[in-house]
Amino acid sequence: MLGEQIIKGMAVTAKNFFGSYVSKERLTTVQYPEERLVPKENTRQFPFLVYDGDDAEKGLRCVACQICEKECPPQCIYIIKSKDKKPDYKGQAQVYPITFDIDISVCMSCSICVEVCPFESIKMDTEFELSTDDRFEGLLLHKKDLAKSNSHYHKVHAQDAKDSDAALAVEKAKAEAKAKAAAEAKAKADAEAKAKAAAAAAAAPVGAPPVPTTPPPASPNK
Amino acid sequence: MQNSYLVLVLLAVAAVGFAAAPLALAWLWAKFFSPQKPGKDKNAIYECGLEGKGDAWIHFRSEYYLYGIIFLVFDVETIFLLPFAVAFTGLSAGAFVAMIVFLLLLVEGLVWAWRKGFLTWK
Amino acid sequence: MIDEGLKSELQKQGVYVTSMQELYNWGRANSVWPLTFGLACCAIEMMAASMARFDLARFGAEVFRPSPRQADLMIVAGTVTKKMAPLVVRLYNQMPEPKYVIAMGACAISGGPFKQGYNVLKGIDRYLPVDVAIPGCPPRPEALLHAIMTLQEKILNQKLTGPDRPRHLNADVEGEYPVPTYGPHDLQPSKNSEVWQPPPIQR
Amino acid sequence: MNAFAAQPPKNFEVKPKLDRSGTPIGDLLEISMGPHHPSTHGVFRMDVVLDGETVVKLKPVFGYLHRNHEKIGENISYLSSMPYTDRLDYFCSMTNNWAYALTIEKLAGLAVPERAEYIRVIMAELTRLQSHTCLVGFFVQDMGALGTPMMYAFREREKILDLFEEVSGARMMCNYMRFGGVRVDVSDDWIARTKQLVADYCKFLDEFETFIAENEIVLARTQGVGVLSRELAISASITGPMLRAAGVNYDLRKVDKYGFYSRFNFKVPLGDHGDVYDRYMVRVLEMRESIKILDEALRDIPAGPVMDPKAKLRGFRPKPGEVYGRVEAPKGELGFYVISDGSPNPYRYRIRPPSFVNLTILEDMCLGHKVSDAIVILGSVDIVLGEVDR
Amino acid sequence: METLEQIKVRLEQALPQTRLDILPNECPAGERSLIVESSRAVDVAKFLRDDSQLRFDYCSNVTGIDWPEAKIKTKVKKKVVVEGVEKEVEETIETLRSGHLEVVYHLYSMELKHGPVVLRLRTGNRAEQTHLPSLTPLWRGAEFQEREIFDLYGVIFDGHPDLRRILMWDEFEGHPMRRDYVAPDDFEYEPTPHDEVLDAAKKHYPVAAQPEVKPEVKA
Repeated sequence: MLGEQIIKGMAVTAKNFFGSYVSKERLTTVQYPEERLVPKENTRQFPFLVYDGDDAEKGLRCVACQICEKECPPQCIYIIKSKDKKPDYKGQAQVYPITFDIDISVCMSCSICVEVCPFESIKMDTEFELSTDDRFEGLLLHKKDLAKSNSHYHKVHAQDAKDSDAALAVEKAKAEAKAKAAAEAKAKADAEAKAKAAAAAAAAPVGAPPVPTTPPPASPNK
Repeated sequence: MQNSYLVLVLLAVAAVGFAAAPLALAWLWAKFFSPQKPGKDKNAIYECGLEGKGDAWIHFRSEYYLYGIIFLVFDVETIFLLPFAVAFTGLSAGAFVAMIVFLLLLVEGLVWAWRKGFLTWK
Repeated sequence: MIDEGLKSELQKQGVYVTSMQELYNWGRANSVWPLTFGLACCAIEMMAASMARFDLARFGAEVFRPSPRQADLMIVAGTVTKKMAPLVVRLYNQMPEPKYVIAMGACAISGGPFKQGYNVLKGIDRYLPVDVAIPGCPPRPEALLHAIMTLQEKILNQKLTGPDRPRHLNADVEGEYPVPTYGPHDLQPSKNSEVWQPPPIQR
Repeated sequence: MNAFAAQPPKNFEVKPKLDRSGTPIGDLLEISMGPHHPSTHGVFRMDVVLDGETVVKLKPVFGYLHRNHEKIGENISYLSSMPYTDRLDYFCSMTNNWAYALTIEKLAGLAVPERAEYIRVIMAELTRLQSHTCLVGFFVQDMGALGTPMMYAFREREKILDLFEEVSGARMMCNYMRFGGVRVDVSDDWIARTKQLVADYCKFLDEFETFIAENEIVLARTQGVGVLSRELAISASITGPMLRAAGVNYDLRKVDKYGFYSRFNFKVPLGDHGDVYDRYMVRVLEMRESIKILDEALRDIPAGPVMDPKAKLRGFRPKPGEVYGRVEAPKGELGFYVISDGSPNPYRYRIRPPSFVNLTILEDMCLGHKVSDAIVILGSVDIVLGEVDR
Repeated sequence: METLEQIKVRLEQALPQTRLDILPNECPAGERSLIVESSRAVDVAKFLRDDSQLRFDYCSNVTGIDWPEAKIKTKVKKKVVVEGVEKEVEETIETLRSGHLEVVYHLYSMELKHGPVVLRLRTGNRAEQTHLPSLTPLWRGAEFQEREIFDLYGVIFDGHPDLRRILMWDEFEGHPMRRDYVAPDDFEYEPTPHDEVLDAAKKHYPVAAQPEVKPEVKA
């Protein structure tokens, strides 16, 4: 019969239509402003800078190494380093960025800056409601708009945040161990130098000048 | 005021007035508040974003004329269907049959055109 | 204008009072008809926004009109190349007033990731006045819904008379934006200085 | 045989109709189905000359989305080009990533762990599913079924995009593969949900086929339309479902045996008329084959690392040399030809786009058909402008 | 499939006085290519397509490459007798590579399903001798890709059915993919400039407030 397949096709539409009254699974609409989709674990929209503690200025992890600025495919990060240094989480004195701008009207949210950052200081946020009518100033995020606390990072990417904290903890432990080892080595070297000086003084009055052994150079500790 | 035609005239005036009032308002608004600004591009023919090339005043093929005629027949038919649909409940069986015959006559015209091959473009 | 106190007072008694401008803007805000203007990947997210899951129809904007004559919102979704720019401006000119432009995606705002290309226009706001800009590459469908909501607020508090009424309502302003022509390496003129006034940058 | 002249079908010749007095009774109408057209799948333009309703000449015009992908690729490092490959064919970002990663692994001789190869096959087949589903939605919409089939197609596509977003972080622009493996491992919960999705997909495909496969209007509009002969298909370097619809058995998954495709048994559907209906049916059957591959791949995916530990992320400088790597993308053979001169940026970075080459014979297929058939034929070629204009 | 050398030998037998040499390629995949002189290119291609054992009926990829004039430093290991002791010395010799455009064809066989033969055609120089024979009459698939090479690189293909610009607009002058093409200057608003974009954007800064240059020059 001529129209038979068309009617079968319409039957499918009818089944779907009446099915939506019965099975929840057919209702796929997400009523956006009221209902929202839960952002997934790895969702990435625009980068943000992580800072520890509560003060954004002091706790900022970023050390302005500009690796992300070089590696960013569309070149949308702009960093100016500071002259003076401030201690970072490992206690080492590190440079920090004076200005850290990201032009999110160019950023393609590809998260390569997150992969190449060795200091776990830039992560991807899941905030996407950023439509503005101010195209110039509204879409150029400066350091103060980018800096967000570590707790925000935990809220947004729970699993990643735990891994990154663990990595930082290991890093810190290694740094302390090295610092302690360096301190002991220095202390041992001083003790030896004093003992050598005392032995040299004792041997000198005998008159036979021993071969001038150069005192062991104090082990240079960085 | 047993002159019953006056009611019809009032009804006609009210109907026309009801339709014309928003149009008049819009026209007044446009005249005083939003001035006309015709431009070269605004009035150009829309050609998928390009400038129109060649003009549309060419000799069209005659097959279009046949499509036009068949469409016209069915267009007029729908005009007749309107009062039929409005007064459908109050109609007697005879009127209903007359209307169905009218419809079938036109459908018969379409079937003839279809079989004759007018609808397939040569 | 009507003061709010009286208005809410009346509303309690079930009497709704509004001004012609509010009614006009309310009607236009909730039935914005976009022009199907999909250029690249953002067009797919625009289509996904108009499909079942992120329903654009709930904002009155799901009728995508192919011809500019019946559209009043142009969503520039995708990279505007220099070969396409004159056509975008011509289509914008052919749309009836009052019309709005949403620059969807990084490419439409500033050339986005393809900024360093020789054939890519660094943002459609060099030739057209952009009302709402959505960053993202591509922005999520919800971001487009959020942009439509921002546009609706913008339409709602638009003044129809007085000094800051929309551009097309005062007579002495030119009705059309000049359509650029193709030059040997770039478009002539390379930008419309009346629309494109970037702030000075200290770098 | 004059290979490059477009051969109209046999019973077609451009002969203006003459009335009794011998003067032609209809001029040729020149229209441009221009860049801004609802059914050209993006900013693609066809300058069509019509004799009444019949297409007499059809010249495609490109370049409206030429975003200089290759010039930008020459100025940035190898890794930085990976997110740009998502924007080539923006329906199949995983396959584009795989093609680029495959090429650079061939160039630098990197090994890929087994689990990463399995994940790549799974992601590529999921991309093929959602790309063909979208194609069928657009294809039927070009024929006039506005809205409804697209709603069904995008409803299923959203489920697959959720899986991509969970793993790679973005719905469409996954940027998921690296040279020597994949960026993020896949959780078991994700694998379970993918198995569930693949199982439901058969039900959806049956529902979709009752819609379209035997629908009279679809049959009338597509059978015998846009016929492509075997010899012309091979000579015009057509690849992908269009080629297999013309009856040529050439599928890179079987020819090149890249990835672990040799471990899965799946068949390659072939058409025999080469018309628009065969192309549609070949794609639907390919979706069913992809479901078979996905079942097997998801069942025996091994545990293990997903990234080759030796692979360096930054400062990647392959030795000077050149390589051409290709992958069976849903639209055809997607190839990357990279010449490296030892510096961190490639010297020449060329993409062989399947849709761009498949359009070579669009005029041959459309000659003699009606304007509305030209739209359906363009829909069956399945072009994506990001890849055509690069 | 035969190795490239066997194909070369059979080609030389079939077409006597053609100059063919093989370009080495050190990367692991090692696809070496066959450099063909442009005058005999069509015959070589026809042979590759119609020969019964080869049947290269599928021209997959046609690529244009721009090699500007450059000095190439090649490290050559030479045995040098130094004070009676024979020592191997690495010594870089400077060869000047003349600028030329190159078109590379990747040919496959759909019938016999075997791998790529890479043909390379080179033009005289980059200025006026940029004519090459078009292989579109042999493989219809090369038509659009050759038009793209004409548009972006400026190689004029003789025998091509309709050689027009395909990607750029018709009024465009010059060939943008060449390495010495200078893009037009539209850098008015560059919030995140680097290296050459910074220099280009600096011209648009307001003259009065000329900021101090970024503290250090980046690598």
